[in-house]
Formats: sequence, structure tokens, C-alpha cells
Amino acid sequence: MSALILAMVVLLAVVLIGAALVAIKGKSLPIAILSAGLVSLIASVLFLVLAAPDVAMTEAAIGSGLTTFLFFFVLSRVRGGEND
Amino acid sequence: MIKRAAALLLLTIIGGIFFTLLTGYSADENLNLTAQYYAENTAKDIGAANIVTAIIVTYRGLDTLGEVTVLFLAAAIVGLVLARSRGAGAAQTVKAPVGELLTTGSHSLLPLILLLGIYIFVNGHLTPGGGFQGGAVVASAMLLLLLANPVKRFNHRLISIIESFSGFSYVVIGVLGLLLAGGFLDNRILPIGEFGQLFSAGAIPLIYSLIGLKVGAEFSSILSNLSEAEEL
Amino acid sequence: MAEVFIYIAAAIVGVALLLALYRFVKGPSDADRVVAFDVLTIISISAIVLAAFVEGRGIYLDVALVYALLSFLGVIAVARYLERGF
Amino acid sequence: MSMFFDLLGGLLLVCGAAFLLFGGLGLVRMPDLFNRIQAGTKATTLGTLLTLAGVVCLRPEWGFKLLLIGLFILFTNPISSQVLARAAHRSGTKMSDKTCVDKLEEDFGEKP
Amino acid sequence: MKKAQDFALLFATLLLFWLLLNGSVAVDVVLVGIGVALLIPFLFRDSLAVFSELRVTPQALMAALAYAVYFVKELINANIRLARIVLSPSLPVEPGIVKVRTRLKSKMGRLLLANSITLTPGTLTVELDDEWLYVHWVKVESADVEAATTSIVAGFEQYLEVMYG
Amino acid sequence: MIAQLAMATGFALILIGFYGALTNRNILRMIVAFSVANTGVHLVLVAVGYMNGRTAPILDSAVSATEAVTRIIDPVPQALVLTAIVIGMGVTALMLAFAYKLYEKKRSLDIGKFTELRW
Repeated sequence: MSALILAMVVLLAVVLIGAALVAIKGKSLPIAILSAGLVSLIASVLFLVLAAPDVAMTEAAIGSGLTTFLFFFVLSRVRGGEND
Repeated sequence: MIKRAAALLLLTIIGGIFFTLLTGYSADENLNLTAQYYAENTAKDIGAANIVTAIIVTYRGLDTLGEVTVLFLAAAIVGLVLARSRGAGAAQTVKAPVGELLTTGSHSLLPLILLLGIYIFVNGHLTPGGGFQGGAVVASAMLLLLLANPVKRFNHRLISIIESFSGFSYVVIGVLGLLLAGGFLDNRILPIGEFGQLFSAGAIPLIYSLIGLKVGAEFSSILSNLSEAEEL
Repeated sequence: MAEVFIYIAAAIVGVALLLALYRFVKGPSDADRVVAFDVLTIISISAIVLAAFVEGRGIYLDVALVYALLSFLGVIAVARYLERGF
Repeated sequence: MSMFFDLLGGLLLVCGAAFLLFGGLGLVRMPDLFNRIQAGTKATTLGTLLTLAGVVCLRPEWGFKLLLIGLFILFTNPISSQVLARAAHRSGTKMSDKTCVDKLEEDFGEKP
Repeated sequence: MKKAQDFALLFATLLLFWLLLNGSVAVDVVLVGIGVALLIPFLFRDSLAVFSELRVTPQALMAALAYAVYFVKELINANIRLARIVLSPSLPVEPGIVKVRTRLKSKMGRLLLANSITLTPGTLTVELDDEWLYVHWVKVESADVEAATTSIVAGFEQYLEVMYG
Repeated sequence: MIAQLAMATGFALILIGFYGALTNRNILRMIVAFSVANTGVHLVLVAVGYMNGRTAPILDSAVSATEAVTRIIDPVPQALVLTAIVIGMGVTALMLAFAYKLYEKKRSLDIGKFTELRW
């Protein structure tokens, strides 16, 4: 089954890099934030595949969930500065 | 332009360091000494099935106390920085109304999400998860409340009461460990019990539940402070 | 016997993940990307369940529960932001 | 008997994965946002449920937790799609040229 | 009286979910579960109204079973039709948003109706406003309110009406 | 092999995050880039703890206490990363609060507009 795990890691790595590039280069700020959240979510699947379920749960709940919402709260408060 | 070149140069240097690290890395075949100690002794000394939990709550419990303190300070500073910016409500722009579907759905999901959060921190010693994750899920439930009802304000007093109560009890349990068992935050003030049961691993479920409540209250306070800031 | 099926299923799930990633990267509008985000996370739940099965550890399923909850909340947060709800 | 459940579970897994693939394909091929949401929601919901059912056949002792995950997805997935569709319509997303009727816009008009 | 019934219903639901999550009925698990299931309804005693509308009669139970069977059938049907659309090279879609009417009054019933519509053949609820549902349809068969209502809503409404009223 | 691959991905994420933080001028975008780099660091640390063919450090019916030494991976990096994630969220919240304050002061999120501390 090791080959399957290796394939999963490769696939998730591709998705991670793609999402990270969108997060850095994306035109609109909400999508950049959402992509950062996606990087965290996919990373948490990768943590699970790397046999670290505790870290996976923390990353999903805190790194992806709450941090993304904090970003959106601040972004909605500073709507004018979005495009600077 | 020169800035971009400097950035690229810096990144090349860092990338080179990373590359040497990566090519020089070879995975261990066996656990190192520390990890081996934890793997051998956790089950019979601590009684927790989840070794990561055992490390966080007992072996390195003092660090966790520090971590919770850092989090408390972060929440307090966010509150302090934004204290002057709390909106009066009059100047707010008109918000889009919440659809009926979202309101009903969130009201019916809320108890279940809270239940999931409590399950995660009560079972911290048996399954993945624990106080931090459970606290985050509880805070997510509060967030759902906020999303479904944007004008609602949290009860700040209740949050701070829960926070200080659980923080105080956490320290009291730590001191009890010093008095009744081997040291600060020792979990053996309660019987270790049968391995794999819910009531086992001494005081770990209790400590992790308190951490969960405290972390949940801190996250909720950060969220509510940011969401109540005035729109600029 | 079951292993062959798992290999096939994992391969198909991988292709689906890449298709959703294409929509996420390309996306023309913001809302399109949010849909792609939703689909990506739900496909990831299947991936988690498959990973749990391959490793033979039932405790991994707890992560899938938290994951389902958070993908739901994330989509709602972005949607409310897009319609200027908070 | 266990052979039969192995086969059934494997088949369900492959079917679920296939529906996930159709969801992804629909996401790429459909002409506008609302059609993409349709493809995304329906196909991924059934695909995930079938995957869970397949794992239940292979590992009956995980049944309770998988049932919970299934119920949760079944309940939350449509809600998030509906909220997203509503938000997209209110923020004025363009619909495909093939669209023949839009009663919502007729009744509520252009949203600010 | 009504309030006590809401409380009991939520308590039972939460306890059931707790036992499913833990997957065991050991004494300690049940004890903690009872404690938690008492605590949560107490915290939300103001917003329990959502749970009060479910009818607990044998008739409603039968309707719920029939609803579940019908729903699964429609879900699979929906996916096969969707797969056919996606796989055909010409992509035969003819989308539009139509308006339909529902007779359901209770909030939970309407939510379940909207969810069911979203998961069944070619339809997606976009907006819910009083008795009107705005539904996005991949292949519009009829833009008329009555005709659309019979073809989209009627199937689910007959069961949900018995369950929630 | 698996550990090296995950580690390489983590390093790539760190580099992408640094690049974004150095080249973007919008403060919020810099914080987003920071959080991407943060995830990369977590990934590298978890990959260091991974060992081929072993499973998660949680004892249950699948892994008994007696065979734990030969079956589980190193739990110490996992405990570290768990702490790091929580603190990272606190740091992000602080940065966002200060970004809000800066916007209140200058009505702009462009880092070039904040010249008081330039040298």
C-alpha cells in the first residue's frame, strides 16, 4: 500500500503548490485569502497521510477555519483598501 | 525593480540552504531516545492512548500552560488595540439580510457542532484531538451564530467568566498535582483507571476539558472583537 | 481483491481533484472559485476516508467530521462576504 | 459471504469515485455558475455517500461514525450551495446565454 | 409544556448523536453524554423553536420512512441524469430560474424541502421568500408557476406535510 | 521517499510565501503570504517526524501498547507543530488587528504609504 500513499502525497503536493500560487498571485484579495485557507485544508489531508491526525485536526480547525474567518472579518471592515 | 532582484537573490540563497538540507536528509529507522521513552512508558505511567496528548498535557504540561497564557495575551491585546474602534452601530452601512435557509440551518446545526466540540476535548486522551481542537470547534459554533445573525453581540462578561474560571481551575489542578502526586500538573491525582476507557488517564480529560473551555473562550473573544470593530 | 478496487477508486478521485483544481485556478469569477473550493474540500473528505481505510485506523475518521464542518463554514463565510453581509 | 461484501464494497467505492469524477467534469464543462453549483453539489454528495457506504461494507465496525459523516454532509452540503447561489445572484453574476427565463430577477430587479 | 417537549426532543437527539460518536454504551460514556445533552439545550433555551415543529406520531414516522426512500431514489436518479448531461458532447442544457409555491409553514420543513430540491434532478433552490421558492432549473420544462410546482415540489411536499405540517 | 517529498513541498511553500511577502505591497496580502509560509513550516516539521511504514502515535485496537515502539512514528514533532499552529493563529490575529489600526490611521493598506519608520 506504500505506493498508494506515495501517489496521494504527490497529488496533494501538486494541489498545494497550485493553491499557494493562486494565494500569492491571485487578482482579488478574497480569493487570495480563500486560497490560503485551501492550502491549510489540503495540508491537513497531507498531515493525515503522514500519520499525524492530531496535527491534521488542529490545522483544519485553527489554521484553516478560524484564521480564514479572521481575515474575512478584517477585510470586510477595510473594504476601501482592498485594491491598494 | 531592484527590490524584486534583491528578493529573488535572497530567495535563491534560502532555496540553496533548503536544497542542501533536503539532499542531506535521511529518515531514521528507529525512534530516537526521547520518543522511545514516550512510546514505552506512556501507556503504563500516564494511561493515555494518545501519546501526543500525554506529551502536551503531562510531560510538557508547563509549556502548555505558557502557550495558553500566550494565547490569552494575544486575545487581550487584540481587545485592547480594537477597544476604541468598537462601532456605535449608527454609522454602519446597510448589510444584506440573512436568508431564511441559513438562519434555520444554523440554528439546527449549532447544538450538534457544540456537541462535536465537547466530544473532541473530552476524548482527547483516546482519539485525535483535544483541548485546542475542541476549543476551535466550539469557537466555530459561535462564529456560525455570528454569521447567521450579524447584529447579535456576544455576551463579553460570560466569555470572560468562563475564561478566568477555567484558567484558575487549570492552575489549581496543577498545584494539586504538586501536593498529592509527583509534581506540577501530574495527572495521577485521580486514579489512572482501565486503559482505553473514557474515565481513565487520571486528570487528563479534566485538564484538557478546562483547556478546551479556555481556548474556546479566547478564540470567541478574538472573533467577537474583530467582528465588532467599526467599518471604515 | 478489495485492493484493486481501492487503487482504481483512488486514481479516479485523484483525477476529480485535479479537475476541481483546474476550475479553482482558472475560475473566471470569484464565485466560481468558491464552488471549486467546496468541491475540492468534499472530495478531500473521500480522500480522508480512503486514507483511513488504507492505514486501517478508524480514529482518522474524526478528522473527516471536523473537515466537513469547516468546509461548510468556509463557503458560507465567503458567500456572506460576496453579498456584503457582514 | 465476506467475499461478497468485499466485492460490493469495492464496487460502491468505484461508483462513488466515478460520481466524484462526474462532479469535477461538470464543474469544468458547465457554462455558467449556477449550473456548476448544480453539478458540484449533487455529484459530490452522492459520490461521498457511496464512498462511505463502500467503506462500511469493507469495515462494518466503523459504521456509526461513517453514518454521522454521511448525515452531516447530506445536511450541510445543500445549505452551503443554496447560500452561495443566493449570494452569487445578489452580487449580479452573469448567467449563461442559453438561459431562457429568470423569474427571480423579474420579481426583485437588479440588486444594488 | 411546549417548551418541555422541545427540550426533551433536543436532549434525545443530542444523546443519540453522542452515543453514535462514541460508538459504545459503557456507563461512563452514557453519564457524560447525559450531562452534555442537558447542558447544551440549557444554553440555547431561547432558540429551540426549530425543533418544536416535528410531529411525533406513528403517521409521521411512516411518512419519514417513505420520504427517505423517495429521497434516495430521486438522488440517484438526479445523478444519473446529471452524468448523462455532463458526458454528452453537446451539453444539452437550457437553464433558467423559475418560481414555485409551497404550502409548508414550519421553518424546518421548508429547509428540508429546499435541501431536497437542491439534491434532486436538475434543480437548485436560490431564494426562499414567504411561500415562494425560486429554483434554478438546468432544463426548464415549464416557466409557469403551477406546472413547475407540480413537477418540482409536489413529490416531497406530500411527505413533509405529514411530518411537519 | 515520502518524507523527502513532503519536505520538498513544505520548502516550496515557504519559498512561495516569502516571495509573496517580499513582493506584495498590500499589508493584507503580506499576511496571507505569511500564513502560507507558516503552513510550509508545519509541513516540514511533520515530515521530519515521519517514518516509512509506521502509523500514528495513538494506541488502540490496531496498535497495542507492547508493540508501540516498533509501530508508531515520532510523537515529539507532532506535539511541537500543534503548539506552533495555535500560536500562529494568535500571531495572525494580532497582525490583522494592527493592519486594521494602520488602515484607520492612513485609510490605505499600501505599505509604501507608511513612511514614519523608514530609514
